[in-house]
Amino acid sequence: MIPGYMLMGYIFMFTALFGSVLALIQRDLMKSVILIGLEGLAVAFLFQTLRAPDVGITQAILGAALLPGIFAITVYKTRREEE
Amino acid sequence: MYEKFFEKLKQGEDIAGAFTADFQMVLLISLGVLLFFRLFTTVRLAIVASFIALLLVIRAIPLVFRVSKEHSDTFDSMLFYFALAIGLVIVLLGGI
Amino acid sequence: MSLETLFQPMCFLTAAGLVVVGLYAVIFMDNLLKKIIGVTLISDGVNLVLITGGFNKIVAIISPEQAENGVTSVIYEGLKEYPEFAAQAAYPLPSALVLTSIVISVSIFAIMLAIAIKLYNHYNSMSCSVIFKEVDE
Amino acid sequence: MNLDTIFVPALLVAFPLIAAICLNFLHGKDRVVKAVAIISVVVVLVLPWITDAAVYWFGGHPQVENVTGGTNIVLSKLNLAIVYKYAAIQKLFIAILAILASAAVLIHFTERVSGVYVAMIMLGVASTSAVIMADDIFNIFVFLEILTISQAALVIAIGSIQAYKTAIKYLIFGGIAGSSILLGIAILLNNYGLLNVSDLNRAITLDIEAGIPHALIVACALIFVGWLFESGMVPFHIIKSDVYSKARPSVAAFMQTQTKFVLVALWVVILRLFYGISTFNALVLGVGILSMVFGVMMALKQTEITRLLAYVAVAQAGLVGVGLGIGTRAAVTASIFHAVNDALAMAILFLSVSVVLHITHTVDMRKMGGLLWKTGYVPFLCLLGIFAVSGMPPFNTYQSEFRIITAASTAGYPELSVLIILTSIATLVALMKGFYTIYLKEGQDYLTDKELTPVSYSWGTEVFMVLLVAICLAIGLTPQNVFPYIEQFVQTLGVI
Repeated sequence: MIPGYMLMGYIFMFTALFGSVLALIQRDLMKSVILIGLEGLAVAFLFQTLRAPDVGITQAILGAALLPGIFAITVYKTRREEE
Repeated sequence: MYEKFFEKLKQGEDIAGAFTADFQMVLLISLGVLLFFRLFTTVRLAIVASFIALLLVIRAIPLVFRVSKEHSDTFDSMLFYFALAIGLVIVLLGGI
Repeated sequence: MSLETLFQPMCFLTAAGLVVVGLYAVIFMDNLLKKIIGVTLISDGVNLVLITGGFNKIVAIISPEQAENGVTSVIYEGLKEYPEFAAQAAYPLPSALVLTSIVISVSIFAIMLAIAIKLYNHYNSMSCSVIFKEVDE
Repeated sequence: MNLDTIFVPALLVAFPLIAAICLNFLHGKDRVVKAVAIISVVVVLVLPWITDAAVYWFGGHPQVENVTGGTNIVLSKLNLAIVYKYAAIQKLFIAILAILASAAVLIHFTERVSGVYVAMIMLGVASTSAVIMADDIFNIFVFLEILTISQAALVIAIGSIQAYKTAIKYLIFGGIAGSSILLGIAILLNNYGLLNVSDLNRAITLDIEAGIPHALIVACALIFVGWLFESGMVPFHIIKSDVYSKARPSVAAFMQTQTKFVLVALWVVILRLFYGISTFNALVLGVGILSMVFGVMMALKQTEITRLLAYVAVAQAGLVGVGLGIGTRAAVTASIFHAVNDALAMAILFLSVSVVLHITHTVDMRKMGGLLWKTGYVPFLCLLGIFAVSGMPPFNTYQSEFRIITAASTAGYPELSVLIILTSIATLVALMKGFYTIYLKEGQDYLTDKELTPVSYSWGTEVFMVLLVAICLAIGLTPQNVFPYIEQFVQTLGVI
């Protein structure tokens, strides 16, 4: 039987891919910010399943928390709807 | 050839260096063809090919303005050339 | 081809998918922020490639005498005492590299966003066709 | 505590980084910033001459003996940590880099000097010298990214909207090109498990005997595209010349030196890794020719003086690429020599334009003119600079271009020497056009409104221009004290 964490790995792979595609299709930029955060988180978990926990933590902090934060500030300062 | 440049001048283009640039473009194409064919095929074919290239280029002489239009600063033209560069490099190195 | 052995190729595929989506966003999306997201996706995908490369024992430094008798992948001599750990250990070098690479891509991303805000204040539009229109002002 | 434990090659990178960080923090207080800036510039100038040639292993453990005297040389010696090689040619590169960095900093010293501006120049010095010395591809990648950021920041320092547009384009391309280099490194790491260039060199030579694996070709293509971006070759020459023309001219002089040295340093790394691929040299040659010709062609058509110089700088980088592409030992030595000479010669022109910009506040050549008698020695030095760039005999570029042309014809490409000669002629035409519009044309509006006594511009520019002309002449008249070092360096490559 496949070990549990590898099964989770497959789920994170799909969330990462679909998250990024959905983020780019969105017209409302705030939604795409959240989806990018989700995608960063999925990649962070993927690193964890690939036996690189330290990188997973960094990616979680930077990719899932800091980047969406900065990005949200930018969207706040500019416009929400992408024309 | 002169009147082509003259009507370009009427359009207010700055053609001060255009003659040298054009001469350079002609030389690049003819010598490039010569070098390319000389390396990969017989020398005689190379000479014939370079003459044909020379004639073609002479007919479309004010090349510079077309080339400089290509060199516009817009983002998309740069990205297109970037994508072209990656493809060309992989193919030329024999990846495919 | 059980699911377990399929895990690493699938990771490579997702990384490739991320890079392709990122490249598509940079080249074809008109909104400047979408292009910046594209660059982030590309660097995420490349980091993923680096890490999945070190996942199982594909990468190993082969000492000369092992190379003679055709050894392709090897367990480190130092790990002989812990066979089950050695069997599962990932190659440590890529994870060290990805740490710096993530930090660098975040710093580039932050600068790009700052400039994007500045450009928006001047052009009050985020679309590249407006900002980079070939205009000789 | 004897000296050679302190002045170690790594200090050449560490000190500018520390200086950059301190200057960043001192941004507010001007007097302190000026003091720290002067100190750091002086130390950066002196450092290359103090540190003696050495191979520096980070973490101090030299090559690990995998097996003593093993017949199969596969990885018998293994560099565990990052290795910096600091030989005569690296000293030459970094010394010239330091001179131009000090020029970029000291010229605008009369007006208010912002800490961040000097910090970015120090960052540029640190990253370029790291790329020149490093023997570890990931270390090179990290410092290439830092180089991209510092150059973008130097473009932003101008503050105009055009500068922001160029900076964002440059950063986006830098991000993609950097990621493509990292992808190439990832593929190499997955296949060979090594990062050190000399180890990879040995590992790949063994691997190639059994035919070239596709992974190696894709890795070479990716790193090659990254190299194209860093050195401003064909598809990226537009963005690169845009960056030069939007930055301050004295900074642009510093940047074009960085690009040429990074071009040579990266080419050495790529050659040592991928010389096995048959069409590698032909590709470098093709890219060099295209960027040389397009560079000069666009230079001839420009109406802005800074853009004209930017395209000439890109064309000379293309000429260096052609020399490297030819691949014979003589051609490679000549092109590295030309990279050194041309960095110096182009700097003179950029500095002369910085004086013109200081007076006329406009870049457009149609609105300039009549500055011949108003700016002291600058026109004369600018004329010398033009002769230097296009390779007139007494100057150093003549020595190197002459050697490239002879190397091209002896290597069996006579067409190339014809093209190179025409390029240097076209460069002269373009620069003469620039010289005429700035100095010889009749006066413009800005002259009449304020009666220009010898215009007050920072005398620093003149000092540096005289210094650069003197160096150019010195190398030009006595090339034998620079050329043999380059020949030894090319021999040690052992790959050509």
